[in-house]
Amino acid sequence: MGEKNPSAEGVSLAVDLGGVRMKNPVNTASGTFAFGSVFEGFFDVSRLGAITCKGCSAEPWPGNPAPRMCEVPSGMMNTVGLANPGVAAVVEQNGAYLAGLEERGCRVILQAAGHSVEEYVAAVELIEELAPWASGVELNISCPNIARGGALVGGTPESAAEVVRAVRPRVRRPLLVKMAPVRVPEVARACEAEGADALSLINTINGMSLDVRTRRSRLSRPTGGVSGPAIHAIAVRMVWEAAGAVKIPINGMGGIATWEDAAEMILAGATSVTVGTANFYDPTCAERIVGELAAWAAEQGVTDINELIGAVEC
Amino acid sequence: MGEKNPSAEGVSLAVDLGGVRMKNPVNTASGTFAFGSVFEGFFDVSRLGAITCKGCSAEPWPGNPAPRMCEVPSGMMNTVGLANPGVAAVVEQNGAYLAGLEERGCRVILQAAGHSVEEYVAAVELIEELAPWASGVELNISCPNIARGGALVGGTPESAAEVVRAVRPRVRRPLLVKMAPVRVPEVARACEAEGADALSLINTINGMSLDVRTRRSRLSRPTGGVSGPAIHAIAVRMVWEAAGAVKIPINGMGGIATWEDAAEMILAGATSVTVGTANFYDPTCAERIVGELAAWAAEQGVTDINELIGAVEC
Amino acid sequence: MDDTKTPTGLHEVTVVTNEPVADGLMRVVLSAPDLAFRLAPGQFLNVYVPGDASQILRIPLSFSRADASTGKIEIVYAVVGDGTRRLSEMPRGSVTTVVAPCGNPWRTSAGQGRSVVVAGGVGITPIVACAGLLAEREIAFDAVVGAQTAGRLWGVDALSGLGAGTVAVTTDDGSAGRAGFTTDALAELLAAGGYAQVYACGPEVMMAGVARICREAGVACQVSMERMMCCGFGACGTCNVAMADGTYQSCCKDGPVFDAEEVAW
Amino acid sequence: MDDTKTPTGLHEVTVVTNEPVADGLMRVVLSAPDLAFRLAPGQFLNVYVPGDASQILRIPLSFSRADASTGKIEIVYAVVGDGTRRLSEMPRGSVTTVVAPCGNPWRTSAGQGRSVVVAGGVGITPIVACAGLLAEREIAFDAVVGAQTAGRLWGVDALSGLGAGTVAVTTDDGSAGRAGFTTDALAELLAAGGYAQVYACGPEVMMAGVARICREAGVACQVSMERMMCCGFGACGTCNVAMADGTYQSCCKDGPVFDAEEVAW
Ligand SMILES: Cc1cc2nc3c(=O)[nH]c(=O)nc-3n(C[C@H](O)[C@H](O)[C@H](O)COP(=O)(O)OP(=O)(O)OC[C@H]3O[C@@H](n4cnc5c(N)ncnc54)[C@H](O)[C@@H]3O)c2cc1C
Ligand SMILES: Cc1cc2nc3c(=O)[nH]c(=O)nc-3n(C[C@H](O)[C@H](O)[C@H](O)COP(=O)(O)OP(=O)(O)OC[C@H]3O[C@@H](n4cnc5c(N)ncnc54)[C@H](O)[C@@H]3O)c2cc1C
Ligand SMILES: Cc1cc2nc3c(=O)[nH]c(=O)nc-3n(C[C@H](O)[C@H](O)[C@H](O)COP(=O)(O)O)c2cc1C
Ligand SMILES: Cc1cc2nc3c(=O)[nH]c(=O)nc-3n(C[C@H](O)[C@H](O)[C@H](O)COP(=O)(O)O)c2cc1C
Ligand code: FES
Ligand code: FES
Repeated sequence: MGEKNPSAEGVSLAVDLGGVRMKNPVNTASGTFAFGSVFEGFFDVSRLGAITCKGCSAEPWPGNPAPRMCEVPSGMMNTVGLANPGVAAVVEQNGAYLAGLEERGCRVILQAAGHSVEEYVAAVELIEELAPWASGVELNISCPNIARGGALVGGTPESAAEVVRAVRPRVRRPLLVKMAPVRVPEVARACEAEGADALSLINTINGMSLDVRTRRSRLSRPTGGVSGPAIHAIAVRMVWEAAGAVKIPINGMGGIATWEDAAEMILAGATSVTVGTANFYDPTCAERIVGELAAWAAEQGVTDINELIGAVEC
Repeated sequence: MGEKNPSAEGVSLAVDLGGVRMKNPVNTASGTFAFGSVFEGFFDVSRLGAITCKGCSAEPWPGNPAPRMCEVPSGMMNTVGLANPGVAAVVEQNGAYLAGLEERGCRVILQAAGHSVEEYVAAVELIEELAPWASGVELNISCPNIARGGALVGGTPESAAEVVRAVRPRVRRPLLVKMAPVRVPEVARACEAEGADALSLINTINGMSLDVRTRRSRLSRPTGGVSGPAIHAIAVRMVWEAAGAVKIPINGMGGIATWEDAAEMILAGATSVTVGTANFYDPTCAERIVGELAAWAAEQGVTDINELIGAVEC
Repeated sequence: MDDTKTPTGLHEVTVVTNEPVADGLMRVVLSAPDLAFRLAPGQFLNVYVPGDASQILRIPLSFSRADASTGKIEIVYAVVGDGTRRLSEMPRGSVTTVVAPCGNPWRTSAGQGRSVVVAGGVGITPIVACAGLLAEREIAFDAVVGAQTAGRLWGVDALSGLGAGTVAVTTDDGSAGRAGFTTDALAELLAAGGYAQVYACGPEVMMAGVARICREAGVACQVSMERMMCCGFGACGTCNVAMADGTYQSCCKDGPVFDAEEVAW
Repeated sequence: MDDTKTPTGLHEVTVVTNEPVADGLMRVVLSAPDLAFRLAPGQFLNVYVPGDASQILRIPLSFSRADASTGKIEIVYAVVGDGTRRLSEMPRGSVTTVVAPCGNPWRTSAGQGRSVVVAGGVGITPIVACAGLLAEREIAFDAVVGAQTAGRLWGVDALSGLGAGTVAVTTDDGSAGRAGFTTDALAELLAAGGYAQVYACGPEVMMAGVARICREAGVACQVSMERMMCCGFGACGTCNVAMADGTYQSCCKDGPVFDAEEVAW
């Protein structure tokens, strides 16, 4: 127990995620929080520092057939396939709620997805035009590049740099880049060099789960993305590597389900901590973590949570 | 239930792992089975197709201080640091038992570790000289290269190729390469091109676990290797990628604890299936899986387990 | 957001009874005074089963009865895997949480004509709820209940008790009722004529058959669909159902009750 | 392989009783007729606690008694985390497996002079086993038992019952015995002279103190060490203890009992 500041109320929780000014470090992960409103029955969503919306593209994408999910030990796998109705429909259906959420003090980050540099550009241009109220834009570079035979856009420093370079001048707000969990330090440096304001990581780790009786994938695709507590230790390591490789802030995620998980991410170097899969099974946990992080900071004897970012001693 | 061959007894389980002729596909993972003898109190070790011994180096290595392990959800992390008494002491202490195990029909694979190309060469030369009875040599390229600032020897196709190229001419027996879980298809192809007879994967995935009260790593090093069920789906995917990238056989491992886990690996393309962390908590599972795989093969209606290798339908 | 519905929230529930009702079938009664009155027949709950942290997700389960006056919710469920096995071991007094209400209820309309409810296997659970709704709205109905074998059959008494006209029973092996499928029995009923609506829940292949029979007979049909689910309230996008118009809808938010005509079977 | 020892194997055990003996301390008695007679005081078991597949590893636990004639094994353990909490909830009749015997026993020699056993906290478990061994070999001994506070104290009666001469009790807060540490009490005992051997188990900092006091007093000392462990039988290499000669030894295979002189404190 820290002596200096025994009361959680006295701790300043505000963080600056590359220009996205969050009143506390707790964010939600793209694709795990829809567009926020479905969580209002669980808690006052405006209590969060930010929410990140489901990735959306210029045109609607149907996504993959069912089954889109299966369970793995301490985690799950999904192959939603970035299903979304397109930026225009997203804004039409959710714009009023999301603009209101910004007014209620919770930052809204919209995520752009694409299968090619052109599609990313088209998506961010639509977001810039239709959603001026959003505080930040996140570029999901874990999408397959169709022109390159499905290789991950964010799979190499070169391909990551290419898309960030094309998108950066079109986004007048803070630009976050959501990285795939591969070649982390190299890709992180490439994104920083092209002007990313912050890095979000990790996205799901590609996995495969087979039904040994039917000899088929448990999903409608051969592979899917693993998320949840199973990947947490890997995610903390990647956040730590990224934080060591770049100067821009890190939006840390991967298997965060408790305040300890979130605190680990902060110690490893994350400026914001983002709840993903846990929203599905413990839908009130993101809000709970806000208060628990304050208590932890007080216990650690700091008055500002920023003092704990990257404060691992090793 | 397959009709063709309802009896597990009729199924041929023998597999050829790049020249290591195993009577059944079940192997044990380096560093999780010591040198075999400590498992004789649990079951007749010669029932296994092969065992892979703890990695050893030309000179003794003390390894890392305690604590060397911690638990993570559905898995564990270790930072043993390749502690070993050196090839000569390993052979002196275990040679008689291991040569006897070969005679009892279980293939013995010795593993060589190093921090530089020279150290790998020295280790395999000692193994060639002192342990002629072993059926195969596995090269663990997941070690840090001290000369390259600790970058993984197997972290890039180029550095992996370099060490395999240097070692290959010195090993007159089947040479397996134990890959790190990074850039799998590229590194796999590089190892194959340099003459590896088989690929073993995956090694542990680097992770980080912090005590948020002390702000320190739970291990004596900042990071450690995650193993166990938590990484299984990721491992199956990597085995599937490797099997698609090369023609040489794959020794598949990562979170195998049940026959279903092993069967998944076989369907994904593994010729042999290797039990690691599960040996610690379920020390009889490797032997149990031998019989259970035979029953599965019979149920699948095949008479030879080789028909199921890579037989995933997707 | 559809503001007319109770938003999905987190509710504490207590196990009142949890006992077998047939081979591999259990009935759990939960006490949930702040929830029971919010549930409409056809909706479902996403139930947390504590104990094994390696299974992170909740278990989606329909209910057969939700009694606003007693605050009790009855769920009949099949023990098929580890999660439902652990649920079956929760003793009286165990406390857990459910995410609810999830999804949309069965849709009946005032003055609706005679209906048929069709249940296959554990599809019986929301079908009993549907029968309760029909009874409450004084809509006459008959029932078809199918199971693999007599020992796994449950719900005939419940449906009779709710006022079903006839309850036709089918089993795959003929060990109870007639040997055959629910679809055979339904086809015969509809052939007699006079039905306005069919409600069905069971294996997808059964519901596809029911949908076809209803289309051919010109009778409206609603089905309650299942999908592998993470959240149950529209957050994850994993529960997609392919629609006849080529789009996907979400089983948990747009369903689980769909008009059979709209589904791509 | 040391062929004189029973090799470590897998044994089925059944819970006979499992009950609190002090604040946060439980005693479980296991029935294991094929194992109890193979255990020597100072060895340990690696216990599987079923239920939560997210915790994959077994829990290493010493025993306080192993009775060959009844086939019973007694373990006193502290509830410190999820694994031990789940162990504390295993009712009479639960069946599980243990990996055992693990490690090496306390070493006594025939005709050995008067000894002292020193237990800190839950270190009492192997110390009671040690006292049993001394009693059996008719070696006279005194005891020092320490706990944080009176409510967490256990083992005084057990040690007296085994024939301890004096049992000095210390608690951190003075709520039982004298306020202070076991090391203080031990130093006083040894100052009186006449002791041949000390056996200690407790927090590492306590054992380091015991080792220092013994060295200064010129009395032989054995300690039972703890490490985070995966396997308990030499398969994983994670349980290393730093030795005074600069090498590492394995806590599970070479220990857990070490000569205090050989450990790098
Ligand atoms: C809206 C909805 C309502 C449901 N209502 C009921 C009900 O009232 N009574 C009842 O017994 N069951 C119901 N189910 C199915 C129930 O959710 C699954 O049986 C349960 O999740 C299985 O969990 P498990 O851990 O025991 O099995 P697992 O080990 O997870 O799986 C065992 C088997 O069940 C199948 N299964 C798993 N999850 C689902 C799922 N979500 N939908 C369909 N099949 C699944 C698996 O494919 C597998 O074959 C419903 C499902 C949905 C989506
Ligand atoms: C050879 C040996 C003999 C032991 N004998 C006993 C005994 O007789 N009675 C008893 O109560 N305990 C004994 N322990 C300690 C016991 O193993 C741990 O308390 C137990 O594993 C904690 O499990 P958990 O899941 O409840 O706690 P966790 O949630 O895993 O951890 C809770 C706390 O316990 C500590 N801990 C976890 N594992 C160990 C470990 N292996 N050694 C030391 N500390 C650990 C952790 O660092 C943490 O602070 C022994 C340990 C060893 C190595
Ligand atoms: C069902 C599902 C859908 C997801 N959709 C997206 C997405 O649209 N865009 C994206 O960048 N990440 C997506 N993710 C990844 C998460 O945002 C997050 O990076 C990942 O799940 C790791 O965090 P977690 O372990 O806390 O879930 C999705 C994850 C899940 C489980
Ligand atoms: C304690 C421990 C020590 C290990 N030592 C080695 C080693 O010396 N050489 C090696 O190639 N892999 C080593 N590994 C990795 C395993 O061989 C295996 O590749 C990995 O653990 C994944 O399989 P699993 O999930 O079944 O354990 C070690 C793993 C563990 C847990
Ligand atoms: S289950 Fe999550 S959206 Fe339907
Ligand atoms: S615990 Fe595995 S070697 Fe000691």
